[in-house]
Amino acid sequence: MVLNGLLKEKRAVLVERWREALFESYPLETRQFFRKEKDRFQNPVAHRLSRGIEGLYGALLQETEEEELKGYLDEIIRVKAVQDFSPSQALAFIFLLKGLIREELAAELCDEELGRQCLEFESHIDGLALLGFEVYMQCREKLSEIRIDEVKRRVSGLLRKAGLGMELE
Amino acid sequence: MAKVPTPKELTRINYRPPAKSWMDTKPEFRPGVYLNAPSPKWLEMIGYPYPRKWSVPDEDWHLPPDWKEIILAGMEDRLKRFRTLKLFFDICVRCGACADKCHYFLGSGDPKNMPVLRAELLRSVYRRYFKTAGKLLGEVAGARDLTEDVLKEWFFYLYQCTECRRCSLFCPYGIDMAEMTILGRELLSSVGINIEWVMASVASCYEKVGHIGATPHAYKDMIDFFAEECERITGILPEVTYNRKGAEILFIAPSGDYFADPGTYTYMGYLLLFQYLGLDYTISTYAAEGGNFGYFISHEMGKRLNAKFYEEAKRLGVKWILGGECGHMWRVCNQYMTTWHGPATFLEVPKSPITGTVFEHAREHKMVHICEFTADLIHHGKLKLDPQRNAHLKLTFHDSCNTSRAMGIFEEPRYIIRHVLPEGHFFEMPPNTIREKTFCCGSGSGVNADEYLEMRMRGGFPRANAVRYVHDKYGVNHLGCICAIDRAVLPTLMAYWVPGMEITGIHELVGNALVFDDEIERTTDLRDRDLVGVGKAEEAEGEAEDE
Amino acid sequence: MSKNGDYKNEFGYFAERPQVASKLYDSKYVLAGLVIFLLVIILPLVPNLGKSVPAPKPDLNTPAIMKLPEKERKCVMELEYMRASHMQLLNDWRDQVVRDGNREFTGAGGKKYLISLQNTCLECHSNKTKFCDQCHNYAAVVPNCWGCHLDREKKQVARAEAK
Amino acid sequence: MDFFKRHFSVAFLAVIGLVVIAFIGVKANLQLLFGVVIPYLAILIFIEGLVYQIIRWLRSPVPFRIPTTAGQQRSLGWISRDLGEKLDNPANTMQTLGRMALEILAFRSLFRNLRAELREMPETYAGGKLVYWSYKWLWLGAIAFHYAFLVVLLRHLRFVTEPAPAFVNLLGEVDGFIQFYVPTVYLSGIVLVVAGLYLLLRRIYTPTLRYISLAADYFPLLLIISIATTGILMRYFIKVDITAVKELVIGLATFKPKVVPGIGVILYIHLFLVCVLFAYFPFSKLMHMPGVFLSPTRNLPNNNRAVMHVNPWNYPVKFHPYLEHEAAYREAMYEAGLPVEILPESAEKEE
Repeated sequence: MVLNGLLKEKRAVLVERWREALFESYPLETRQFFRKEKDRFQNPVAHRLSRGIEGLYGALLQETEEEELKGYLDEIIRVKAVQDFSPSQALAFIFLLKGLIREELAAELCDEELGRQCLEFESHIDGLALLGFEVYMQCREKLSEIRIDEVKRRVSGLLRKAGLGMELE
Repeated sequence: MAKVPTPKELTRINYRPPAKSWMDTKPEFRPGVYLNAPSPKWLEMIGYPYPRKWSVPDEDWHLPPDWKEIILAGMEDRLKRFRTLKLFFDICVRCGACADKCHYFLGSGDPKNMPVLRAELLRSVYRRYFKTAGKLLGEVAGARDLTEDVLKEWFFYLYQCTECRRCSLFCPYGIDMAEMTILGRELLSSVGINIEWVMASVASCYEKVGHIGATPHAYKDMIDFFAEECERITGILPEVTYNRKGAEILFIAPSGDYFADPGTYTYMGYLLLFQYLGLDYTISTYAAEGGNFGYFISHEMGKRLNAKFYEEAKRLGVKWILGGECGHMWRVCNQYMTTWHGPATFLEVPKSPITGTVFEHAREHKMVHICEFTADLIHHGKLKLDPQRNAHLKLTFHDSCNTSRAMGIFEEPRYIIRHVLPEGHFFEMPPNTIREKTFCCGSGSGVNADEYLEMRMRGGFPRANAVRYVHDKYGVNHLGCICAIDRAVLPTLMAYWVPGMEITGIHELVGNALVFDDEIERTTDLRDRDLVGVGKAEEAEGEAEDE
Repeated sequence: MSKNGDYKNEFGYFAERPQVASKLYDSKYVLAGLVIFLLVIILPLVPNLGKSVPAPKPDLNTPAIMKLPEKERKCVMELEYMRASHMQLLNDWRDQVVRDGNREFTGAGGKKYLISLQNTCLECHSNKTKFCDQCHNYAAVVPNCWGCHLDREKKQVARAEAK
Repeated sequence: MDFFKRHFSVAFLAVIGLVVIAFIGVKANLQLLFGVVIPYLAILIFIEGLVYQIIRWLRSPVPFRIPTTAGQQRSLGWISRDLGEKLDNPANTMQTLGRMALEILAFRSLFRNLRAELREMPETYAGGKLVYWSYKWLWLGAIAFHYAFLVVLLRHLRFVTEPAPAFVNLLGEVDGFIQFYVPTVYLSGIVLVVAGLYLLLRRIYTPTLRYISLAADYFPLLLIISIATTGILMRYFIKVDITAVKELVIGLATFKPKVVPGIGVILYIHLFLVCVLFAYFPFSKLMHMPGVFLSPTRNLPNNNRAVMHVNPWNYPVKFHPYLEHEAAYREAMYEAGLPVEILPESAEKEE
């Protein structure tokens, strides 16, 4: 588990760079605001994205339940799912971690054993991306679902009156 | 090798290229982020100009040939009529204090959602046609021509402003984006550009009963049904009268409270309270809509809808008017109504028939907010309340933008909450997200259409984020509010961002807590949910039987 | 006010809607404010309005200067330099004496002077009020020289004691 | 050239151009133009422009009372409002005046900024703590800039008055209390330059601000910084004959203008930039100075329900009258037991 140790060591740098890479998808004006504003209430998007990135990185380094991973993915993808991002754009950030690790650990990865471990770790990232698709879909489905719910709720009084309310719920 | 974009390229896709200036970027109308164009019939119903079939994503919006002259003449006219517009156009120093105060900017990250820039979209045209420097120097003076693209941009961004006035609070000159948004939307209306969701509501409200466009008898049926529901749960059947002449008080609530959950439960709360007091009140099928979507598109349309209040009060011969829990209704009532139609000499200064309190602060307006009314009752000890019936709630309170920044009603609802909830069940959200600094629900000012869902989720995110904080930290499970639009849209917002949060009006809680002398033993709240203690007891009984 | 008017609607700009009266709204308060503002601007000018306020002429008729032959009546530096920068010179002098112990100054004409406010400057310009103070007052300048340096009479006393 | 560069360079070159014009003008012996004609012209434009713009504003009424409320309203007597709430949600004229004073003298609204930060505190139960702190850099920069400007302006009264009023001398003493250098360094000048630079740099380096800033935002800042810089240069480094300067200026102030020979060119550059600032004032965003007094969201009390606000162009509107409403539904309303003004035909038949 040498790679794991290295990744833990480089945690601060890699998390920071990964977050930066994620922020890259926003306009320049916004990016600066995301970086500068530390208030979690005045800057909810950046707060949520950072939380997700940190959680994901930590989770990747250890045995983590699928649900927990999805939770961290959700922090990021739920935001992106309602902003102007296509699915590929919304999920691309996951793959960026591969490149960042290769860059950060370029020297160490010449070692054959480490290289092999790295490939293994990268397939973990691929797995994470697959989970990401599920989360993205869940968010989009949630949107359709709440859209329908909202329309229903608009006349729910009437439905309730007609004795249909319970069935619909 | 196959030509596929790399992840890096994908994240770097500049969905709004920042390298260009704001003058050169155009909005992209994707489903989910624009509001539908109205069908012509609504415009015809209220006599609005240029009713026609058109569609937002189309290149051609079928504008009238002289649209530019109309807009500019309209702008000139409004500059003459509103000092606010002139002043707000002239004195902005672009200090940026407002930039990060807009919930749409915070949630979407679109720089044009900074209020200063949203205003600049209008201001740049003002400079080009009404200021010498702009006429002579053009772009360098921050001026630009009025083109169809500019018009489309106005449409896109003026409907991404919910007129919540949070920016105005932080502006050193009090520049009010809401004012400019309304006037901008008026200009758009003058060439027939408005939205289905608002125009349908306005036209329906104009000729029928409320935004939903019900008939008077359907409206009566609905409220009678609430009364029956009250009886089923509490054993008390509230007596409701409609259009009754000679009643002391006319009660007007927003339509959200009588058609859409969870507002309906708030309405049941109103009915129970009035029954408890034996209040001499009536409900009108004519002035049946407290909300006012007209105000969202023009000052005049706001007045046309609002006119029904005093007209009906006069016809019925009531003494004063009581208003329900609603946000923009109270903005209109507080800041516009007396100016539009007043003074209402045919009414009397409101006086609570129960406590004798004279509402001096409403002496010209003759209309009282139900939270003021109820808080006064509680203060005088006129209500017997059992807070334990709300023990299944852990509540946080969302101040609605309109009642916060255009009225200042903060203490009344909190006072009621403290008396209808058991101690320790009320939690405030962080201070920079409540009271005058409250975040908008993201769907105010008539943009709560379902086709606009994605955009609304962005706009409501800052609010949801603060709710999530108290949800995670204290296990808060209910979000209280005194606004019908809040009650309509916050359930949706919460379902996406903070699953597990329910939305409730304050008078629903009052209805739960009110103890009638002759009521049946209550086992559920107004929503048919088991009360704390009751459900468990039943379970225990059930288990005993099983044994 | 809300009766059914016989008009089209707000978008019929040109005829139906009453025109906004051409008057100044809230003019009472705002114009009063404006007048106060203009008065505040003008107020400081009022006392001297229309008067000519000539700059004072420094008096050079001290006994020490009068004693000198006409062509030797020159200051340590050029007149123009002294007018604009005498405070700079005095500052430099102070630094030289206090920090380097240097008491010698070579003037514009190559002539050597003792660096001393009291013994060199005030030797000639013994009339402080008519030389220094006059202009300082005119320009509302309060130099901090006099906090330490004494004026003429006291200086003579000090000298007498030293002897 | 992108938007920012275009707008910044226009402003920058304009200021440089002004300096060059003054320099060349004095070298060409146009002292009369730069020392007398232009200052008079500038003041004339300033006053006329100011009056014109304010009258232009006054021509439009304030149709509605729309104060932004930032505190508890005045409602029930027993709901207490502290002084802060009275000032943030004024209910009468006195409170409104208080609010305006606070806004104008202390920049109340800018001061409102508050931020919360989650500090990592692993030792605590929650692993972090929410810390509130004020984010008031903009407020500090703005208030330093404006007050420094005011002090500098007042100090300059010594050039137009003879004798200078006592408070000007006092102000100079306070301003120079550190008693450093000869002539004593005035703090206000330094604060003005530093605060001005801060305001300029944040405009350039904050991407959001750079995105929204126009030439009209850079120009006044650059102009004021240049004015302060030439002033400081003149006071401490490139000296001019101060007596002569006063003679020139007071000549202007007493309407007995005359060209005083022997004043360095730096004074004319300084004076010309000031003149441009004054002449530019009424046609620019600098009008926020009088504008802040007129802002309807700040200068009106929130008492619309108690005191009628009249809109001079409040015209009658077309609304849907009750009888039309009833006519559309009369039968159904009657059947549903709703009271009606006029009985439907079916009801009459029954009788």
